[in-house]
Amino acid sequence: MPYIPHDAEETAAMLAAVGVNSLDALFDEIPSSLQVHDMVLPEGLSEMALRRELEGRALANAPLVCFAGGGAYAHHIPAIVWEIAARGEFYSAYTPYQPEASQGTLQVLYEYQSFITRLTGLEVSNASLYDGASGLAEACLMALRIQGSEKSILVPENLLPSWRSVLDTVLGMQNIRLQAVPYDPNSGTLQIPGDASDAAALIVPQINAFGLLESVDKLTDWAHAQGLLTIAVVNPLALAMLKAPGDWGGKGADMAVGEGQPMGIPLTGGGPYFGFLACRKTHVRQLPGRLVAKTVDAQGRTGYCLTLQAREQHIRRGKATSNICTNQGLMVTAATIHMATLGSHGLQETASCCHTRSRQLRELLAALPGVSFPYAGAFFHEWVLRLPMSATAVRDALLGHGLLAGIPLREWEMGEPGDLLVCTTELLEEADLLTYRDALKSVLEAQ
Amino acid sequence: MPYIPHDAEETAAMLAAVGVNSLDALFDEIPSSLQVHDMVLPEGLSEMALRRELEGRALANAPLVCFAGGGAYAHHIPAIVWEIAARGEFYSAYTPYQPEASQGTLQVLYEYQSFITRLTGLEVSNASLYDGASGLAEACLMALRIQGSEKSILVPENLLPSWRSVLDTVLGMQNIRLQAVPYDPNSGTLQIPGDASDAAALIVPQINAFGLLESVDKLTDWAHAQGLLTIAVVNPLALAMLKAPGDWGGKGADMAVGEGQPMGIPLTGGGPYFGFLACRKTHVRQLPGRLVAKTVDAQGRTGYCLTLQAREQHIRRGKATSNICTNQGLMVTAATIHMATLGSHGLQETASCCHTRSRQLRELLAALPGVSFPYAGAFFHEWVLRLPMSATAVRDALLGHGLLAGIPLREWEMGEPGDLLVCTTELLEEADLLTYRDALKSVLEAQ
Amino acid sequence: MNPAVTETVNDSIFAHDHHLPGQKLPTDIPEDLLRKTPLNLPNASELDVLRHYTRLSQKNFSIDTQFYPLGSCTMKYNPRIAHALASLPGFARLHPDTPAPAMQGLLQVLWELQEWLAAATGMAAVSLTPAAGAQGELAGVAMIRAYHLARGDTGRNKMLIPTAAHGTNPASAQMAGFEVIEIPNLPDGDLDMAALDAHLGPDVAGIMLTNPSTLGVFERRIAEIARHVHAAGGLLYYDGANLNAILGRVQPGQMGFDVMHLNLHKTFATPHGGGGPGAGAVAVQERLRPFLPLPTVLQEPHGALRWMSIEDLPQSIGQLSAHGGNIGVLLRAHAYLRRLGRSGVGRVSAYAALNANYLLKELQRLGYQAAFPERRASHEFILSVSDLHKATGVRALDVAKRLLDFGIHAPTIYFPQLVPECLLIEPTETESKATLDRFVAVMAQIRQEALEQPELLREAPHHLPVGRLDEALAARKLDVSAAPE
Amino acid sequence: MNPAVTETVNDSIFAHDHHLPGQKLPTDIPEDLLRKTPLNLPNASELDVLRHYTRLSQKNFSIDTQFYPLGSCTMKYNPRIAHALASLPGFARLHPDTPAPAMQGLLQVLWELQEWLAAATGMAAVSLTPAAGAQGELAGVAMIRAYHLARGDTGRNKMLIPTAAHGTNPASAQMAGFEVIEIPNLPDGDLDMAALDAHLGPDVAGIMLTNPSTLGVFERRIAEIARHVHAAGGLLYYDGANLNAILGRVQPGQMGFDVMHLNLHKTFATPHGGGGPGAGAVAVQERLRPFLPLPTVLQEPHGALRWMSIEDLPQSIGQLSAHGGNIGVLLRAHAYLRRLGRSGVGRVSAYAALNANYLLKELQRLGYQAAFPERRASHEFILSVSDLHKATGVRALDVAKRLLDFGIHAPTIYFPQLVPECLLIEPTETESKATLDRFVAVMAQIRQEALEQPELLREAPHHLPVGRLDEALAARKLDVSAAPE
Repeated sequence: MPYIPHDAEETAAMLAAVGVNSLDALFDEIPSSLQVHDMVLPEGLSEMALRRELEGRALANAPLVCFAGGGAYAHHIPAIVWEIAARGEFYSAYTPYQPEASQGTLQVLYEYQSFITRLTGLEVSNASLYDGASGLAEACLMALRIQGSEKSILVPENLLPSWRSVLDTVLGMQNIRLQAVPYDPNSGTLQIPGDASDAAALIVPQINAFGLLESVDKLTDWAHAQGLLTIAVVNPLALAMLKAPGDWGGKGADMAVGEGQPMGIPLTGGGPYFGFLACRKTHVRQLPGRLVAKTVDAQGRTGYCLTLQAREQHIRRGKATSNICTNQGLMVTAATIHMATLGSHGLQETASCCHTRSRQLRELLAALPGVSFPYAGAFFHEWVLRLPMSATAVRDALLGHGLLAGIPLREWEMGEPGDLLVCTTELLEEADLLTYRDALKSVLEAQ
Repeated sequence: MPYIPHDAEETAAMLAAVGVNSLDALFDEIPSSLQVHDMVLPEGLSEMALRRELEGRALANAPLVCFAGGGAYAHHIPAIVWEIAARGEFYSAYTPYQPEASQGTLQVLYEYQSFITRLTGLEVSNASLYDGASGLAEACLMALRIQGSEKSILVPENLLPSWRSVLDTVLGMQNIRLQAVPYDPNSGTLQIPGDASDAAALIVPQINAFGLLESVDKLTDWAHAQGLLTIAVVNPLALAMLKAPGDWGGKGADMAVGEGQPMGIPLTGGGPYFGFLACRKTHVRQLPGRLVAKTVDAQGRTGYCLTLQAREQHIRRGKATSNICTNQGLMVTAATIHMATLGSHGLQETASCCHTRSRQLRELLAALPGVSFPYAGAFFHEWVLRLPMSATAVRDALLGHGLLAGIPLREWEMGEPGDLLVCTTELLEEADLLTYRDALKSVLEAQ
Repeated sequence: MNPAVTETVNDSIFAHDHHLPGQKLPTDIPEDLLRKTPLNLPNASELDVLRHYTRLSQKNFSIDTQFYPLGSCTMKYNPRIAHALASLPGFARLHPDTPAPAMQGLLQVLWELQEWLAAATGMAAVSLTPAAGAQGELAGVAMIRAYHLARGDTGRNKMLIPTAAHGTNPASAQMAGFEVIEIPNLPDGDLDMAALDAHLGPDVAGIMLTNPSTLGVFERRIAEIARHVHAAGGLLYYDGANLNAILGRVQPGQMGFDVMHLNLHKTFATPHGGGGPGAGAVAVQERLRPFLPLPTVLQEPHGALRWMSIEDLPQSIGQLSAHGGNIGVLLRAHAYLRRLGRSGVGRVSAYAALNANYLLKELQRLGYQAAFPERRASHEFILSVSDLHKATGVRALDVAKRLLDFGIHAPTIYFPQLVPECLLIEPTETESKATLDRFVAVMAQIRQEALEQPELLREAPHHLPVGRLDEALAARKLDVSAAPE
Repeated sequence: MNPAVTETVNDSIFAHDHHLPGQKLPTDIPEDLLRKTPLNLPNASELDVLRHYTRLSQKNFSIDTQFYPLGSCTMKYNPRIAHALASLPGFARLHPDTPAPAMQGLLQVLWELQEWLAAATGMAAVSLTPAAGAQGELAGVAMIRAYHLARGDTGRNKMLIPTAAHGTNPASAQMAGFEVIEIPNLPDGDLDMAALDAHLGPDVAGIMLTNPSTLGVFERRIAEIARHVHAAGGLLYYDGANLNAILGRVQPGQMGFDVMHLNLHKTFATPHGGGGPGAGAVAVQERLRPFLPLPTVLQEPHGALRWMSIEDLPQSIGQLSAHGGNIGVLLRAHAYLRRLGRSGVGRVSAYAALNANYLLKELQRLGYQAAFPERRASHEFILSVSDLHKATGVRALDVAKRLLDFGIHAPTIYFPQLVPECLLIEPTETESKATLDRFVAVMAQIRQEALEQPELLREAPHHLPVGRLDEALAARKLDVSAAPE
């Protein structure tokens, strides 16, 4: 019996100790009318057969050199990261409700919080949310609690559309209004919003959905002048190069939220990733999710424990700052090890390489006839390429060359039919850029 | 600097503490004429680039469904085996010379020794040798020590030829004579040797190079009647089904040696595997290699330590039972976990499945025109197929069908040109057998 | 012994020497967008990082190293094969925006998992996207909300929830815009039907229940409850936290539930990872199918698989995260289910119940008091140590901390809140009798210690890396991140 | 806490439920060849097996968890990427009898490693097949034997070996059929040239040396030694155990050695695995190339790679194991070398020497006595605690055991035997200054403890899973396997 240790003899002895004569008898309080008759599940496989079947499924996903980004990025993950994170002691532990028996996980979370505060330039980080998009929804709810209710949120139209969808879902349940902040169609970057009445906060995406960098200082200062909070949406790897939200404008952003996936988390078709959320210390009691603090035991030894649990659902129930319970602990463990392994220097070098590659590829493609770049502004590692034919058709054709060429913006209902969002990371070698150029050239010529 | 933690500042501080002003100065006792000028090595790669390069090399080895055996066998290895064996605490520990700090490794080795004694039916097992073949050479030297010098060894001609080569190398250095024991060309199994004068021991391979089972009782009894020791050469997985060497004949074999690879060790092109060697307790002081014993500390707590180290080179130097020092510790750790995971039932079921598959394939192939089976005797999971054309040509043609069809006996300078040694294990599903049959049929028909 | 890595900064070398190839262009990003504050993360060697986190790991209790009978959390064995398979490059390197034809292998896995979960729960349709149980609850109650609104039934703004429910239930209902009404339990553990009936009405959207309840007993009148709620126009939500108790034996769909979530990280053996990631798939009856959260996987008539979009499901409550959910967790749950198969699934609840009832009997034999002594335990049960507390001052907390000294994780304590000084114990089906017997022996010793030297318990744990931590100090002098040097 | 698995047999279930598919035929193997004695291995659950061995692992010291300055063993960091790459299915599932065209990827790796090791050692050719250092030594001295015999020089049956050499040297020479002659060292650590010259003659096959020697100092007159030995018709064997001291800086080939082995599990950072597997590649000058052990990898003129056979190398000493050697270890060494590259290789010896000399100076500052105070340390050095022993009765063994209490593995003790009460300390280049400084602080405390409370050391260790074990009892009442129940 897979994963069940009892043999017949042991089962009999235990049934006797309970005082029943069959396993079925243990369910004698359940009305027989409710017992299952048919349940269409396949029969079990041995581990060996399971491995063969799933290896076949894995091979049925085409291995592609990845030029797609859009919120999920292909990066190198040092071998030690998951080697350690997947150790049974981390992998199979529960939420650290008994701190004395969970100092490993707790210290890791404390270090994670420290690393996030240093990346974002803010004072407090929680111990993770589900992903960047749901994290942004939590940040909006937090801003509304801080500002008092009956308010709306200013949401840029160049926020990643999947993130906007999540805001619609979560904030829509509480009838919170989302006011669109339009972008300049020529530059692709945000215009200063006209009206801020009724709004609790302005979301500022640095990087936006076109891969462009925004004038974060100006936007932050405007928001503060209007009495709004600023919620920075950031890529943690880019923060090794870009200004920390805590330094935006005169007073700094109030919250920073983002998708943690670039920090050591494999792509895995879309998850599990993790959302990070950092804020000012003054707002810590409105922060959703778990928080770890350093403390001492009776002998004065340093230890770590969960803190301010009165914010959370298992204590506060319906009045909690969020319903979140299980978060993304193991992902954060990996991310912490990843950040510690690379260190400041490694993260900076990686960010710089991503940026360099992006400029190199753009230069290479600029030489192809018929292609253009609709937006001229600064970018980190992702930009829009405008093709003289359907971007979807080009993307599909390049699959045959072993390339995932990018994301057609029309799949997001944005941009022109020829717009393809192209991303480069440090994983790409110069030869890959040339392959991309040549393959694209041949597809365009075959048209 | 990969894997070196010192920065420039730290390096300078340490040089100052030593009292020199450069790293070069640390080598001032070495004549400058000996210092290297040129050394043609490539420049280093980042971990990322290294991974890409080596993944490419791994893909340059064709993935083949494996019907080859000949001393190395494709088996399923449960996921937990290497997950645990590769934990840093096992993976990066040294030989357990400080037992108090090595109880993990030591208890594993004690359990390993226990498992091997149960498989072989002998009383003592060492903690491993390099591989089966070199283990057999050590067993021969051990037999010669037990019997007194000036003796020879009786070596069957149907022993795996690579094993015979190792005996030639190792025993040849000490001018020990290897007397060939011929096999019956019709049955493929051993004839009772004619002459035993001057011999210390008879080697009995159960299974032999043709995959056939020998009459081990008769051979063992004959050897004992001649005053020889019997050295059993066995496959540990087959021992789940076949008679244990300790039960061979009236008195049992005196030593059992074998290749441990089928017990959870990946094929990896030929190694690292491990050799096991078991013997009677009376001969323990002639045993080569490490041995772990159970003992107690001052408080009476059970603990484990290396024992009888006076047999070994680090104590006994030139008079040791062998020069072996580093053995195959990690392989034995994996094998122990493998055996504990499968247990008696799992090993028996695996052995039975290997055997069944072998019979099924033989039946399928028997229906093909022109093929035959030169040997009719009992086998475990491997047998000789006689083809109407070059076995090497067939083997090469079947690579194109994704199959490693077996080992042409002519590569071993045995058998007929059409003889192919074919092995099946539990990894093969019935569909694989049909694929083999159909692919072979098409190759034979295309001839 | 292990200073935090943040305290051992070694500033001038690369831990991970990328040697990134290629020309470094001077950046063209405007100066005012570049980082100002130096990034102050440690630059330690790979060995120092490895050693630090390896040693930290050893300070954790985990299923792989300790018995972990944490009630309501279903800490069962997490098969390692599931981790190995989910980590295959063909899955791990797959970008979420890969077109469907290039990811049929993954979609096949997810499609099967949807089908199997529907079969296991007796429901019509499944969406795998919720990232955890609480997000599943949110999706579930949002579907109930959407259902009523779609029918023009706009006055249903109340959600009924038993007093003893998991905290996420009221929190999720609240987050979905509902007012929460608590329904008490009777002394025998079953729901107070009279209280339920008193609250049912045209303003009630539904009720959230788990069965077996958080009291560790099966809600025997579930069919009657379903009839009453449905008659009043409400829907029934099933909190899947306790599904391990009935897996393969009773289906929520058959009990009358309309919508539910499954905690794949409990019942389906995916790892808890020190606090996640989980996966909180939702399953619904046919009438709620139009409201399922996106994305889910659709099989086209010709067999090809693709993600469903809002065009396919225009009434969907929408998207809960940026991509498809915690795919890696779903891969693990799929592997577990595929390994178990129909008969394995049936054994889960049978042996979970056997282990729980055996343990309950053995602990009662020692003198421990069951909260519901007349009832059969489900997969877990509640003890109260009120008697010990009165006799010796020893509290449930002290018993819990003392267990840690014996290398056993503490049960859940002080939940459900209505049982004083309670321990909620869930052994799970993957523990052997030998492990349970050792737990019983330790509990016997602890009971004796409580009577003879209660201070030993009150000062426990004694043998862990730290003693009982000052949690009040932690909240008062809030130190939640290490200041950069 | 952890009874041996052999003591917790659970007899009637499958830990690993194969559910092997297909028809089970009744066996056709004759009854008298089938197993008689029941196979009595434990049948425990997968969780119980996992938990047992995971907890056992936590009882080990290892590089990944502790500083491990074990002299002569080069316990450096074993990069995890090497393990990940060697475990790729393209390597791990490769059958050794795969035809060369279907294994060019592996052969390419091995070919490059041969070339790189030749370059790093200043030798002409390499065979990777020896499974460990001792097997490399055996191959090496066998090649010396074969060389003399091939020239008809049949009287050379003696091998010269320094008294302080590693035990494997005489054992290997003996196993290859040589008589061993010991050559003493001078008080300054260098070899006694007069003694050497006295033994050189037509019966001497060669000399086995390591440089730096086992005394932790560089043999300064190595060029002179080589001249003398060669002039007498002998060959020089280099024991690569100490190669880490000179890697990238001095080549054995340039020092005059004719043949050598490399311990890839020391210098090239492959794991020790609790006692192996290692890899003991041999490298030779041109004149010994015909005698290399088989197989090695050959590059054909058109670039294809294949294994060499006895037809290619008819004078080969032969095969040492059934297949190509410890390929998985070779893959790891290749990855390490490829990662380091030319400049990384040069840094290995530089920082190994820096760490050793720094540690020596700091420990001398505390009052510890160096065995060769006038000499520069190589990558390791010897302390003698004879002074402490005289003053307090504390022995090197006691210092070693006490170090364990501080979470530091003991250095090698009582080797080389000619230095009384010695500790042989090798920090390796992968340890940080912070780690060395902590070791110094602990050694300071231990020195003080030795003077003030020597019994604390004599009874150490105090904080490990077991105290000092009764090794005499172990040998006397030999219990080397658990009896079946």
